[in-house]
Amino acid sequence: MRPVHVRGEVLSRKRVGAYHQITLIAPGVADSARPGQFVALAVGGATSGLLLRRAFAIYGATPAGVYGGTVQIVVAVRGGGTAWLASLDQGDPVDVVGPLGSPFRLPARPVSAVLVGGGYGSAGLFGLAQMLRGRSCRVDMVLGAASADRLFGELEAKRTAVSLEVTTDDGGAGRRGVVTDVLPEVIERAGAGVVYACGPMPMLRACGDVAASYDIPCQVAVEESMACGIGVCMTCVLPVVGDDRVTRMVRSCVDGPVFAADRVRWDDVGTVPADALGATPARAPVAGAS
Amino acid sequence: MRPVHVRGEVLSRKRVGAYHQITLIAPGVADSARPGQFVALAVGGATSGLLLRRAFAIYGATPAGVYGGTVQIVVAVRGGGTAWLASLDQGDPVDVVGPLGSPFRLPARPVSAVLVGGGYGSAGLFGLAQMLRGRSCRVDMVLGAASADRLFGELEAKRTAVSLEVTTDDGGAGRRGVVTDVLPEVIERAGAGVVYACGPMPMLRACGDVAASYDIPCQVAVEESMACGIGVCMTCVLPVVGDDRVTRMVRSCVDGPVFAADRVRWDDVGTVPADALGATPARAPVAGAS
Amino acid sequence: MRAVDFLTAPDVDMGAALAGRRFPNPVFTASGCAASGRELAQFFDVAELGGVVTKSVMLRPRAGRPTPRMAETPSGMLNSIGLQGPGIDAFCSHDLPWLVEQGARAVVSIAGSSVQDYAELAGRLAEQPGVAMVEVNISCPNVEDRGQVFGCDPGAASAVIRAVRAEAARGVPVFAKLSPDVTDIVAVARACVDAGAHGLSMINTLLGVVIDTDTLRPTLAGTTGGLSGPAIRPVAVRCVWQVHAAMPDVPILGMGGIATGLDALQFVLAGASAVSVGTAVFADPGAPVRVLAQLREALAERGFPRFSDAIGRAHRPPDPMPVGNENVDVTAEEAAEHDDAVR
Amino acid sequence: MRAVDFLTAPDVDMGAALAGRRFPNPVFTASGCAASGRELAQFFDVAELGGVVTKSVMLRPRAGRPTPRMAETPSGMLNSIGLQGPGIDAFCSHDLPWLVEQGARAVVSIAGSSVQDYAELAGRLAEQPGVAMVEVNISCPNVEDRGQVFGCDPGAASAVIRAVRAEAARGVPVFAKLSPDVTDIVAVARACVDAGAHGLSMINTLLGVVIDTDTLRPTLAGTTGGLSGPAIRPVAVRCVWQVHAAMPDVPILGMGGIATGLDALQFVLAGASAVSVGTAVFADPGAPVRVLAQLREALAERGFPRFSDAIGRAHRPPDPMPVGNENVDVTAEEAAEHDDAVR
Ligand SMILES: Cc1cc2nc3c(=O)[nH]c(=O)nc-3n(C[C@H](O)[C@H](O)[C@H](O)COP(=O)(O)OP(=O)(O)OC[C@H]3O[C@@H](n4cnc5c(N)ncnc54)[C@H](O)[C@@H]3O)c2cc1C
Ligand SMILES: Cc1cc2nc3c(=O)[nH]c(=O)nc-3n(C[C@H](O)[C@H](O)[C@H](O)COP(=O)(O)OP(=O)(O)OC[C@H]3O[C@@H](n4cnc5c(N)ncnc54)[C@H](O)[C@@H]3O)c2cc1C
Ligand SMILES: Cc1cc2nc3c(=O)[nH]c(=O)nc-3n(C[C@H](O)[C@H](O)[C@H](O)COP(=O)(O)O)c2cc1C
Ligand SMILES: Cc1cc2nc3c(=O)[nH]c(=O)nc-3n(C[C@H](O)[C@H](O)[C@H](O)COP(=O)(O)O)c2cc1C
Ligand code: FES
Ligand code: FES
Repeated sequence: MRPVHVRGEVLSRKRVGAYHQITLIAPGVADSARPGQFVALAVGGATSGLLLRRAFAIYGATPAGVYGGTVQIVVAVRGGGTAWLASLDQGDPVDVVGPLGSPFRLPARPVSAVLVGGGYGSAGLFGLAQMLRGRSCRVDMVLGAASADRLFGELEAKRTAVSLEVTTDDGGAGRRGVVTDVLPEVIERAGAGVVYACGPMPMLRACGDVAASYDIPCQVAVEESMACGIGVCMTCVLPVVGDDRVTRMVRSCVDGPVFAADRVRWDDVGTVPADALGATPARAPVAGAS
Repeated sequence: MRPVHVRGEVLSRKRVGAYHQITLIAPGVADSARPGQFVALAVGGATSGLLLRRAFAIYGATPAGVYGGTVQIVVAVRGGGTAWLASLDQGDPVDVVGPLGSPFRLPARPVSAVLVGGGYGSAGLFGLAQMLRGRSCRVDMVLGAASADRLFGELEAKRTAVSLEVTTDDGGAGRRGVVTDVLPEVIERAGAGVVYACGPMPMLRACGDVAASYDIPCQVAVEESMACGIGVCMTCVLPVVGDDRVTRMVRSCVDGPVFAADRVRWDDVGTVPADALGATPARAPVAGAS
Repeated sequence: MRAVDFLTAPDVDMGAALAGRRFPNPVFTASGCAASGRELAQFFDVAELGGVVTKSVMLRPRAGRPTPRMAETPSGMLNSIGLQGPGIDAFCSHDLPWLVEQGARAVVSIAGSSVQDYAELAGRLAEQPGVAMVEVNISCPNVEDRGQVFGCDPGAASAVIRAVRAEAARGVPVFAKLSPDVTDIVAVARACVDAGAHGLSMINTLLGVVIDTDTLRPTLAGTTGGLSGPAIRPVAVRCVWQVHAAMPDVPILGMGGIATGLDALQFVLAGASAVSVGTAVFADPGAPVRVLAQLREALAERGFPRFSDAIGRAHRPPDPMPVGNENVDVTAEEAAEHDDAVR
Repeated sequence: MRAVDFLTAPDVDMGAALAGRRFPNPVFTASGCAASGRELAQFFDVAELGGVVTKSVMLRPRAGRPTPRMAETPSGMLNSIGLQGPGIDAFCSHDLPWLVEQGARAVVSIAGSSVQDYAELAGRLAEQPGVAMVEVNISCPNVEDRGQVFGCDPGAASAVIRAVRAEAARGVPVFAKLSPDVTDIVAVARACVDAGAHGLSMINTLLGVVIDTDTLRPTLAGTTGGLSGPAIRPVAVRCVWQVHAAMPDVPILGMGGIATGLDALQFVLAGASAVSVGTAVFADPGAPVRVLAQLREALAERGFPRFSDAIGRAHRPPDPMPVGNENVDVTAEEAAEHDDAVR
């Protein structure tokens, strides 16, 4: 699972709804990639004023083959970096580091699993779905988005999952509402023993709550702003409770992005809880702060 | 001659020897462009960390036509900005400001003219050659470069000029040597009344010296590092003697790039001569320096 | 459907005031990045701007530094012009009247080698009609003798400002232009205000050096130069933030790396009452008018009916329901979260 | 044809010395940009570097600042981590031994809230084997109370260094890491050297603010952050230039925006005896080893048989004929021109 740093190349890029699905030739990245991990791409080319890499969940990974390994990602244009990625053509070089992060944990024994994806968040779930099925797990899926064009992978989900529920905020596709409106019935119908979720933070939290109400575990992949993506800078932290019940500010890039939903202190994300290890008393003067 | 600022587009790019010849669709730029002027291009695209425009002599300019006006330039790859330009494909956007700078001054009456181009410097001379011929001037050309691949426009020069002499430092094409080795004989053969030169600074100076020895005027287009290209920043100055015999630090972007060779104080380029208007006594303390 | 009048860019009142002097809008050029406006008039009408801040003028004509005077740096540039200019006489007979003729508001930047120089310059300008404001450049980072930088010492800065105020025309605001190259910019700002500055321009460039790895020598003939452009924007916004926090009633002309309307908005939210667009002009000669249009649009989108409502806004926790903004929904929870972040 | 042995990269002696301590080469990581080396070991052998400078460690475990802790800026970034870390005990039992085991040279950065803290930290480290050097972080720009910044006051800086020197192990160099956010960096540098610092690391980040134009509030939870990356490189090179000019015998560990071998060479020519690669690691996890290879190559191309020959080279006029360099031809005229530029 050691990440590699390679100069990759765009094999293809196509629009899928509001997104760009990009396949990158990136030898070595796919070899050890596991569901829930991500790649970090340099953006802007040689003259770029954008310093930091951009993180994208691995949607697909093909270790060998004619191209010596490819990875697929799904990109939503947000700012300058993603706009640049969305402008790439076949053959354009892309600098890739990956696979990064801790993958989803897999059930030790076959169990029924519900996979919940919000927006492009579903991209990170298809590799997981495949792997779960390979382990004889029943897989049901729930996809939600603001609008129909922001759903990703509906067709693939239909093929992959035993059942698929779709929700949109505006009712443009599937049921009007949010994923947690339908999650309880899917869990019940499937007799689910675990929930996996990937999408915006409020959705992850809500999925965790639903899973908790059924007393089943929920694994979530969070998306925190990252400077390095490899664990050296400490920008991507959030308060997570450890096995020892101690809250620590843990790095979502290496200790995550996958966490057990019931370990994340959702109320305190964006703060340092007073009881976190090493929390300084509020408003106390500190000597340095880098 | 008022410059315009347009979002242009690459119509074509092709390699010519060591250079890239690029035709840009840039409506309005060609309309008033005159020989010796230049365009300033933004480089690096939307995410660029390269702040400043790059200057390129106008090689060709077609005011009207299907594309609403095009300009041609010849680019030698030097650093990040020119490398970016050399990577552009047809249809790629390029932000253009031009035409900029003072053009070559034209003879009032028909006269025999020798045009001397060093490296890509010849690019700026073809428009001039055409205009001179249109005014019934005899045109002879001298092209020089370090090596054969760094010559530009040999064929076109052959078609355009009454005679063409070629020199290369390594003897790879034409005569081994530099342009001023052959300039005297060309001047004599042509009975030249004026010399125009475009190329590296030492060449311009040497051409000016040769012209002076024949007591004929020499117009040169200099290439000073420029931040703004439009006359507002004062980075591009060199010491030039005015009609009043006073030396001033003049802007090569608006007062040039074309100067009379005998007005440029070649020895003092890169310095502020002590007798220049406003020169501060050496090493005297000064209050501010922006 | 109910008819709703949404706030659009043309509705936004862009009027700006600096120390009582009113300007049609808050976007200015920056000293040394627009000469005296004439060259930019090829690209837009200079009267469309809040004002044109002219290149710092000295008592006598000045040839400036040798070349190279410029080095490009990542998202920035270093300059070492050495205050090349025509001197106050030529400026007053040639440049200033032209600006007045265009209907532009001339903000005249002055620079001197001694307190006396500054006083004389201010006196000369007091005789001239059409000076909308005086900007006192006490902060040149690329001087050859660092000890000579007025703006790096509260005492020297205050002496200059006092001398200028004594000579300047009544009713013409005097702004002190600060250098960021100081340990405590609030202290310098306070010294200037105490000495009579009506407001503060900030920031001037940061002192920098680039080494040419081919010649193995500094790239600039003058060794050091002033760093400007987007690279320095976070430092500039920080300076505006700190000074506005300390002296919320002192107007600030903010600058340093502004290239877009949203960049300008950062300065305004941090506490600037107006902004200057400097280095961005080199990349885009129309940058000042573009920034103005983008700022207007950005204010409309955020529900600010008046530009002035946005000044210093980032120092206050968000309103539970921002004025006139239909799109933003701030919950009590989010507001509390932001409150927490205020220190 | 005559056989000529051209100088190639493998020939260059990259050995570096900092205050008598020898390192195999002059390329280090930067504090806070490499954690304690473990994560980077996935990408390269940390023993290949001159040294690994660890994240500043404090006496006790520390959770740091709330998020957001980062904002990207043009060619740079702002960070406000708040010195999150495990504390000196965990560091000494967990991180330091790992580095020693790898055969890496551990440069331990320490940070405290009081002079006493620093002294205790230095004392703790004095007991540990395998500490190659101590870097004293007295220069944190993103403190909540600006008055608390030791590095912005020569007196406070010198008190810290004196205390550290009193406790530190003999033979282990102590470097003071300076902040650029001061009026006179030479004064702070001198105070540190007078107090016993064997050398100086510079620069730490510049204090900056970014305003989020959507929330209308500062982007960072802690409001201010430290600006790093190529954007600040000219400021960093200037600091190194000034301090080396004032104290040519004091070794400098230079940093600030180094992303390539030529960037590193700028620092060396300006006077650095070694360099740290910081933010560039975020863009390229292998940056330190790449920079090392590029620097070696650049030295060979320029005819430097020894890295140490390049230190401070930009302060001297070019040699009439650079040692071992076949490609550069400096005429007397050019040399004279360069001489002129020296002030
Ligand atoms: C683990 C992980 C997985 C992700 N997977 C995907 C994916 O599969 N598809 C997809 O479209 N996006 C994904 N994102 C979000 C994606 O990284 C951001 O949209 C992208 O960084 C924005 O870059 P920009 O230059 O377009 O936007 P800007 O807003 O201009 O970015 C400015 C800075 O903020 C950071 N940033 C901005 N938004 C985010 C964000 N949401 N998360 C993290 N950093 C951010 C950027 O990295 C950059 O440093 C993922 C993020 C993380 C952390
Ligand atoms: C009036 C004029 C006309 C020119 N015409 C041509 C032409 O027809 N064809 C051509 O190939 N080149 C021409 N040049 C030179 C061209 O502008 C530079 O090669 C180019 O700016 C280098 O950019 P870069 O990013 O590739 O190089 P870098 O070296 O990375 O550039 C760094 C900085 O230095 C400046 N700079 C570097 N070299 C020069 C130079 N020689 N002159 C001016 N500024 C420089 C750049 O503008 C930039 O700000 C001309 C320059 C001027 C001033
Ligand atoms: C080429 C150049 C010349 C400058 N000349 C002056 C000057 O004469 N007086 C002055 O007060 N500031 C001068 N400045 C500083 C700018 O006015 C401005 O404060 C600084 O560049 C930061 O803004 P910017 O990043 O938008 O350029 C100059 C800046 C540049 C780039
Ligand atoms: C995320 C981050 C954390 C940092 N933490 C520390 C620190 O703990 N101690 C310290 O002395 N410097 C710290 N620094 C400053 C760097 O060591 C370095 O001095 C600065 O970033 C300039 O170098 P660069 O541009 O190469 O990053 C930190 C910088 C960054 C970007
Ligand atoms: S992004 Fe740097 S530690 Fe996670
Ligand atoms: S390049 Fe700005 S004045 Fe000539």
